[in-house]
Amino acid sequence: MKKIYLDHAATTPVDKKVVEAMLPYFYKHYGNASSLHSFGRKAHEALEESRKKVASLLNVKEKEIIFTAGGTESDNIAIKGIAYKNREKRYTKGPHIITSSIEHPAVLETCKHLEMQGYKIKYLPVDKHGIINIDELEKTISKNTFLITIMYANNEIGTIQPIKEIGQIARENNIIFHTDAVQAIGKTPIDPNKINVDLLSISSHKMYGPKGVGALYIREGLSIQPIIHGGGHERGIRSSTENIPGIVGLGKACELAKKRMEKDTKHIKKMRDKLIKNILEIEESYLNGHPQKRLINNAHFRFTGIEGESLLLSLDDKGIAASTGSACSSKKLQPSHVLIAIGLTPIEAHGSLRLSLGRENTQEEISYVTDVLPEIINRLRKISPLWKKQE
Amino acid sequence: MKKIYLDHAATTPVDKKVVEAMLPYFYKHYGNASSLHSFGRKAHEALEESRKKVASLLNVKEKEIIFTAGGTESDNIAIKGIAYKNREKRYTKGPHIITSSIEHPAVLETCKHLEMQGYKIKYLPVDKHGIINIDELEKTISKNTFLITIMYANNEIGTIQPIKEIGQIARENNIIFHTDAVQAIGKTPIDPNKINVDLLSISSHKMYGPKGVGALYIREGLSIQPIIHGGGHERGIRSSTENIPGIVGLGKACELAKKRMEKDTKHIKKMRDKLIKNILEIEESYLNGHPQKRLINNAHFRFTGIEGESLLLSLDDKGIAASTGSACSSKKLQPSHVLIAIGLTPIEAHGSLRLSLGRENTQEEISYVTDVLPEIINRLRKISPLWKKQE
Amino acid sequence: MTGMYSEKVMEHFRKPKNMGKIEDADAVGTVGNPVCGDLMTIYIKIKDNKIHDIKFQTFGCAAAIATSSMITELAKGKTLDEALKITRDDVANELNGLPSIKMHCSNLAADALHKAIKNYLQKKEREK
Amino acid sequence: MTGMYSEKVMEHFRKPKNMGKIEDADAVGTVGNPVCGDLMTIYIKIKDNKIHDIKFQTFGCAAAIATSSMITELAKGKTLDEALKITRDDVANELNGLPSIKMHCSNLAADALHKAIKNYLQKKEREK
Ligand SMILES: Cc1ncc(COP(=O)(O)O)c(C=O)c1O
Ligand SMILES: Cc1ncc(COP(=O)(O)O)c(C=O)c1O
Repeated sequence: MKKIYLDHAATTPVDKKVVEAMLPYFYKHYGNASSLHSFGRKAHEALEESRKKVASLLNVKEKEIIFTAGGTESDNIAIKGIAYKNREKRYTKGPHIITSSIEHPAVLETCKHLEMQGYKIKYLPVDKHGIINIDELEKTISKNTFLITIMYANNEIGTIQPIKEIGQIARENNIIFHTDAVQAIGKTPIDPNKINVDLLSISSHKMYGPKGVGALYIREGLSIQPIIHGGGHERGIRSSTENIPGIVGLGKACELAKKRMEKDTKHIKKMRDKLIKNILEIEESYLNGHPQKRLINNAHFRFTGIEGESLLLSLDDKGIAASTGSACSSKKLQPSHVLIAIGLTPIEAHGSLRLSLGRENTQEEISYVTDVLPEIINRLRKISPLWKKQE
Repeated sequence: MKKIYLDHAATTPVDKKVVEAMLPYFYKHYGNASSLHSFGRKAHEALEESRKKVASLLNVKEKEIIFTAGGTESDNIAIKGIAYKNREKRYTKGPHIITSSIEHPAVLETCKHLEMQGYKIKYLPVDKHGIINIDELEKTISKNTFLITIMYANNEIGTIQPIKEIGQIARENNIIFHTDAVQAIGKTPIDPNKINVDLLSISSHKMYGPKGVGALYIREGLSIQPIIHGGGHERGIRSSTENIPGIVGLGKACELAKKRMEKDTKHIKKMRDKLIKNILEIEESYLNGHPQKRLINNAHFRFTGIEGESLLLSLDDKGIAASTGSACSSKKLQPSHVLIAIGLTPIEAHGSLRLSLGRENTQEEISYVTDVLPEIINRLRKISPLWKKQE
Repeated sequence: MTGMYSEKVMEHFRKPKNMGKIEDADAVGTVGNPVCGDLMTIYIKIKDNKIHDIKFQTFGCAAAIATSSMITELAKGKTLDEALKITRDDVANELNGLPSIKMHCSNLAADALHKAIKNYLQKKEREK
Repeated sequence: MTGMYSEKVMEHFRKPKNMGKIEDADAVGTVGNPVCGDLMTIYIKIKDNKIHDIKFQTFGCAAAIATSSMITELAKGKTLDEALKITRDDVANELNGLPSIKMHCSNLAADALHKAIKNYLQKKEREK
């Protein structure tokens, strides 16, 4: 059976060009980038070449990029790194950090951890589309607020926040602004200088690069306390022998993202819009998230009377890979905190489906999905005690 | 020019079989291991299959292995994870943690960081061969000592510590025992249960696996506080989308290590012993580290009147990749803390050369090195103001 | 929890037995927890103190649907006493096991059956 | 700092100029820091107030050897006044730059030369 992958928000396949770029660094140029000999120099060159590529995608300086082991680590370094620098502020009135209630666990759990250490955190609510209220953000700021961390785009429902306005407010109030751009990067042009962002998290495996690598943009002059200590790599912010093949992969993925962004966007958006149009023709189906301000590849639905896991496994039986929300959340059996935050009941939240598209999807695949989905929904509704219309 | 790689302590090439095992997880089974669909299940299976392989090399239970982003992170998680669990002990008389003065920076810098937070740390001195004094360890223990962290084998001079005795003492005193086995793993059979080790760090790229992956053995029942927060992966101890290709690579590397250990040891030790014998014929050359209790692949020398970097670059000009100690240290321009700890003067420490062998080295390569080295040393001694014999 | 469903679970999930409603049921048992996303209704018809017919409706994950299907198979034809003795573990075992994380939330079918039977017995009691 | 040496540095490191000792030197200048691992001795012979001959001995990294070699090239034939004006930066520039981390520790050649010249001038002073 042909497989159709529609879970690019969870992770993407690695682009062939990316793997090709990585391979020599396993076999041939396998040196440690800190070593003086030719193997080490080759590795070091690749490291700096990749840094250039990541910096170029963001239009920032090379020295403003450090490499990490993924989006989660980037988020942790950014938030804890700034929080620990402002340790003494804990004894003042808060909030010290302002975030949103729909952040990825990498941000939310980090904030909760800081809360236990005495930092006061404000979790801004969002409206029914998942957008924070800018006025409320402004009102929430206290003179002790030193960090705002709000994601660029949500990993479940795809909603894009008014990052530029948030950046403006942060700047006016002299507050450091971090954004988790893991889902947005490569899908829309992002320039931290234009949107007043001081720290920005990237993860390679969401943009056709390898898993286990990420990057953090840190505005020049901003000082950060490391959370991993050791040999002093990456300007002392992230010690450990540099993962050269992974970093080369991320660099290549950034290069491709920059080159292909326009073309990919057109292709993916067209498929996505068709998907949404056709699926919303199903009875009692709804789109979650913002109708316009959403990632180009995100389609997120909810179907009355349907439970997500059953829907996923039924789609899987037809060769279609999808998600009910963040893949991580599936371990917890809890309805998604994002869907609850936009006002869905737990039952509604459980009835949700995320289809996230990628550059190698085709129109034929999309047609197949919209052909197959109604039958599945019908079947599950027949078993469901919550589908009143059946008689 | 043919290149001869003798810097396996810095990092190893990735075994072809390892890369082959990884490749399908870039292109084909690229799912997120947390996802419910077939792509996710494939990834999850690979994750658990790899865990089995790592556990098998150590002869421990699968659930006692968690995957990390490398040796540095494993060390940080182990030490901070236990320290933060014993936070309140900081207010008691120390030492709270006992380590050695020749640890890798991943351990040393972590300990220094904890010191700033109020933990009292004892850095045990070592003898001229780099071995800690067991009696002194016993005397140093206080009733508030909760952690001993002493490396299995040193990354510069290759000296192997009396780990079993240390483990015995730790057990008798009810102290948790962590060992950084990054350099030892794969080179000698290690079974944490036989040596009373509670936590053990591994790094993939020192054992023919890919960079940017590691593992931490955590004895069943031992509770650890995470340092990276997020989606709750790896039993909540190390959140972030699992680096499946990397983890598959580490798993394969462990499988190969287990299978090849006997053969590799024989082959490498033979070359290493020849190397030592021939090089020590050079006038005023000395072996650093313990004559017997050393890693099978480590040869570490010191030549009167010679400075290490010049020696390295001269060897590099002949196609030979070597090191003056930990590659990391080369950034600091400081003489190696390990060589100072074994009693060398800074000038002596600067005159050191580490040759670390690997499974793909050949007898011919070793002969070439011992042919070429004396000329280089002669040349550098001619320039040197510290080589009195020249007239 | 991914990939941990037995083939038996997937079989019952894909082709559940006795699914639907019994319009003139003698008793109905509903259990569930909307937060976990599992809701289950069992309909029974009793004849000669035996479960003569049984059907279910379930909103929930594959495990919930499979346990519902399985309980109807296990209970059909059994006396009420026998049916009351069917445990959650029996259901899980018949399905060749369930992921441990699902044992608590999604293995509700035995409860729903017991509830239906108790409802039936109470009704009978009242009718006496 | 790896791979950051210019070709010029490597050239002077591989084939240093004026290396060795002058047995009957008019003056000698030694500088260095054993902790950093750099020690440098400059030998000079003076004729008509000019540097007639100059040699060096260096224990140190490639940068230290290259700067030593370069300074001998720069100083040879210069008057003492001219030679005293040669700076560390001049040496680094002539080598097409040095890694910034090496500017402090290994770029000692100018200091050694100045020291040798000062030693020479002091000796002359005393001889008056
Ligand atoms: C918005 C967002 N932030 C952070 C992460 C974490 O990235 P990683 O899995 O690379 O740690 C993810 C994906 O898992 C994400 O979607
Ligand atoms: C003994 C020892 N511990 C820890 C490490 C750190 O491992 P990694 O580079 O994978 O972070 C190394 C190597 O760099 C090492 O040799």
